[in-house]
Amino acid sequence: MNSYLAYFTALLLIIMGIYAVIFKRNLIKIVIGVSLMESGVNLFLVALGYRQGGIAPIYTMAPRGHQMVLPTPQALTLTSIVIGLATTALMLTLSILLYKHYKTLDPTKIRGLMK
Amino acid sequence: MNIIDHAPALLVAIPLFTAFLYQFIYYITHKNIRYLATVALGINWILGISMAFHVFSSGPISYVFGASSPGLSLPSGYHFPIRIIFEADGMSAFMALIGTTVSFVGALYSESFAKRYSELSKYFSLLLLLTAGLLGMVLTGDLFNFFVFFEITSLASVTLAAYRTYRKESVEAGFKYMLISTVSSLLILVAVGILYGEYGALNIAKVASMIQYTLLDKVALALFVTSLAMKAGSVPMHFWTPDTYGEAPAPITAMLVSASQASLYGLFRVVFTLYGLKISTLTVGWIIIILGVLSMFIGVTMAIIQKDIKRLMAYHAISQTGYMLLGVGVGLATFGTDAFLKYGFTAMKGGIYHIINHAFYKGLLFLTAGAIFYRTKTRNLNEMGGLAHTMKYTTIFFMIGAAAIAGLPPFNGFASKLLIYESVFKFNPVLSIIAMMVSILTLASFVKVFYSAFLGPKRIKDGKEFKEVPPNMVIAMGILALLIVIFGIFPGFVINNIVEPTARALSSPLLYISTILGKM
Amino acid sequence: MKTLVTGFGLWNPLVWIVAFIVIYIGIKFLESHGREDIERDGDIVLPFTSGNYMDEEALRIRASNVYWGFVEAMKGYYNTLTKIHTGIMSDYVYWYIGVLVVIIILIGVGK
Amino acid sequence: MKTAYAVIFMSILVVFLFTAITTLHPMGYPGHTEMDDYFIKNAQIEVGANNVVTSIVFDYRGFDTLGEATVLFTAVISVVALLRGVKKDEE
Amino acid sequence: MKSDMSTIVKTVTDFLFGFIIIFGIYIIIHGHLTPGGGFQGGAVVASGFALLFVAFARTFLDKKPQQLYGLFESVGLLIFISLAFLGIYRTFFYNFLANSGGLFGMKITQGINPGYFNTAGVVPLMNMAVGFEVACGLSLIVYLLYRGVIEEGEDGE
Amino acid sequence: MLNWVEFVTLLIIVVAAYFSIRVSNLLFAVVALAALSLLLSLEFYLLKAPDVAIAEAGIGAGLTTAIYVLAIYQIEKRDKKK
Repeated sequence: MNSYLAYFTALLLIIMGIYAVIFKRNLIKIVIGVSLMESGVNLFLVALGYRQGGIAPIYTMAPRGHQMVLPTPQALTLTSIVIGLATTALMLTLSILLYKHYKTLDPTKIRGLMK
Repeated sequence: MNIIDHAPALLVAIPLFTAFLYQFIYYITHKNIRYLATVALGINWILGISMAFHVFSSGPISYVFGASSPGLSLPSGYHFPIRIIFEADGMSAFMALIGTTVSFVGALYSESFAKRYSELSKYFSLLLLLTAGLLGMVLTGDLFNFFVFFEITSLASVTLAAYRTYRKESVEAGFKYMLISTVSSLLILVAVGILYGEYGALNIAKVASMIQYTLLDKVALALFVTSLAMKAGSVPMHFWTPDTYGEAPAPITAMLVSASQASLYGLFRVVFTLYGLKISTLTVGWIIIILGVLSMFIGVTMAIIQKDIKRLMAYHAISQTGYMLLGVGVGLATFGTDAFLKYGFTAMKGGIYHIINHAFYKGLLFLTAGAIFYRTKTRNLNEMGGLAHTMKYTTIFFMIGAAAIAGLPPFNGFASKLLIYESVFKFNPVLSIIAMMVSILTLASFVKVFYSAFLGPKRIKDGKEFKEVPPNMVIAMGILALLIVIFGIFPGFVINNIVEPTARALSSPLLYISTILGKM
Repeated sequence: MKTLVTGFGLWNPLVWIVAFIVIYIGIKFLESHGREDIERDGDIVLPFTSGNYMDEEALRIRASNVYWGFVEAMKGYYNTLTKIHTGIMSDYVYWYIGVLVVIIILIGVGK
Repeated sequence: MKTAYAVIFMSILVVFLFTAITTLHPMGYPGHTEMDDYFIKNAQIEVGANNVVTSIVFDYRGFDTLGEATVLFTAVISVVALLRGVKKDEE
Repeated sequence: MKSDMSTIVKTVTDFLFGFIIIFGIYIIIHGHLTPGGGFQGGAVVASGFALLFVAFARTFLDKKPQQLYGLFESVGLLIFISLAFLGIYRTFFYNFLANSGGLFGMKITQGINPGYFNTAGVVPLMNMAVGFEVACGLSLIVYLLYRGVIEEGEDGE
Repeated sequence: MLNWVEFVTLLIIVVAAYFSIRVSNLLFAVVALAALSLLLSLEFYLLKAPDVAIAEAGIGAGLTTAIYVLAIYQIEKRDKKK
């Protein structure tokens, strides 16, 4: 059971993020939900690459006689972290602009397109 | 160095390089920067056409980034690809053909249309990034790379949709699109992670050759199908489509149609190639068919009651996406049986032919809507009228586009719809009848647009008549109109030389796999 | 200008265009044999508005009213449909997750 | 009503995802590692970098990194474009 | 928040800023030997700049550093994509400097070693280009969010 | 074998996530998110991914928090002006 703990945590974070996106009535909270989902996905990816008893995949001054953990998920996670920052920045900018126009952060009141 | 060998990489690298160059040049000069995008995308267009015909005539090509030669997909002595590989088979080349054409037209049109926006260099940079994103999505042969380009496309299109920040509706549409596309892209990343965890590979061909269709694979498939169908704008996940299409500037909307189709491509690639060897075709085929029928019907009925011209067209985009899903879904549902050879393959050809037709005529229609907006400053159909008196070219182009989308002969929409009707009728007559009914309703709603925007007495606003739009906008619309007419008059030629290789490539996953992994 | 063979029938745009031209000429031919004393742009085409003068703008049917009858007939359908289109961004994600769950069940439970 | 449906949806999602994930290899014992073993074995010789992750990020999967940098670039010019002062006569 | 912080904050920031920048640059240029690289180092440098904005708000808001950041960001990216383009005589992203014996081209054997700086071909160069881009880009985002929306009628760029 | 450090880290991550959703004060929620990022960075380090740990600490805990705080500050500034 313990060996699946990190997977479960990651999925739990994703589900909590989805919960926040659907039920929270505040744009910033929705963005926080998206951030939670990103954290969950990152944790999931890194957990995929872990190898029991492995060392970090860096040869500089590495201890001898150990296996290394898988490096590919780490590279993917790096990419995904930076992408997460980019999306967060863009969403926050858009919510600032929405607040400027609508004077509210409540998504149920931001319905200008429906007339 | 053969330029065709490098075409898959260059198709993405040229727009990216130009996008970065825009920000650099912006700090040196402000003059004439509008034309750079058109030139770069024109080169891209030529490259796209030549690559497509090369692929159609002599089979798929792959491009390995960072290897010592472009075709060297496997390191010596190993049986798995390790680098990022672009693979242009018939389907990818076909989508690249669409993407390059529409992006060139969009850039040409933007030269005049976007002239009034401030920070013009940002606009053109984003346009180029959107192009690079959608071309990357269709060319890539790597799952994670697909996700990265998916994000580039989302971010660029969000900003372009929200570009007119002084309109509150624009910003709202941008945020909504951003939210749903971020959530869906994260779930795609989960699916990619699941596949990586199971098979230790990211290359589509490699994963396809190993796939088992376990419970975990099924979950990943569901995540892929839902996310990509959502991005393609299928009902009931279509709510963002009218918002975003309606609020984006017209040339961007024309490109967003292609971006949606790139997601549609992703959906087809996942079900046909990635899972193609093991999938339960009937279940997934029927899921796609049901999504398609819902999209067709609800899209068109919602379109009839709209009074905003671009929202109306956006609902039609949803409804036309349904035709593609229906055609290819029937192909998938019969995949691997005798029925596939009898009518399933024809249905797939119809669906694929409809993709290129839709990209062109819906692009043209959005551009004419933009031309109307450019002069009248309104998108409300109730406030328009009498434009046929002065905007003659726009009227003609609109008529061509409307006739094509409604499936009137001899335009291209008729040819693809004919293929879909007749083959789907063999599969299930009810579906075919619904498709025909939708076509009639489409015609009805475009008659409404034509009547209320172009007919009627001449209108005068602020003491001026509405003049024809500037020449490069007319040329941009003219290119698409010409393509529509050609595709309509020579359907046999197009089917044999473009659509058939594409459908064949899509329906043969083994060819895709063996291009990377060699003969197994 | 090849013929498009669908596997069930065929369609040739050339034949269609020729047929179109022939029919067009036929109609023009019939038309030329009709009466010539009817004025096309005279008062005869204006609708009767109880003798009141109304300007041409006011007589025009607005875009929202073009398919009034159709929309009225399908009122129940459209009421449900517009109720679904709330325009709230959380609902977009809600529908997305709903469809995701349905598809997971369909694919996961099926073989 | 909507809340009830959403809760049902999410619980089904939770059930499916959690049952599915238990069929994945346990954490720490990955199944197929051919690609990663190739990187660990050959990255130093082919690229020359001691840090295997960096050699993947910039060499083997360099194109992803270009895409990543492009996403960041897109975000930056998006923020610049969205927060710009808009002239009233732009319409 | 157009007021500046107190003198203590300013002095501490002055002191810290140098350390943060040097630490960031170290992470960037040793990316191919130790944990880190362009993205991580760029983020560290950008957080140094973020600190600077908070402490010296007025100076920065008056000077409008936006142009400079935008220019440098595009320069970083152009260098990155050009390095990728230079390998196109083989393929896009071909590592043309690795194991060539010249700049960053030292050959190493497989195994554990103390880390030689002159290795890895274009990887350190790309690290620097990306570090440059990320630092400027993130600083620009922070600066713009600090400044906020320019109102209509206010003086734009 | 139960690894207690990891278990506690993951537990606090979930608790931080719960707080970042439940707390009504936006600044507290952002602080909870920053704490989550820091612990996530620790977890990455425990999973032998120092590259990702540095990135998460710098970007996730540092800059993302700064951006959130600045965005909330912008919104509150507009609130006051109104």
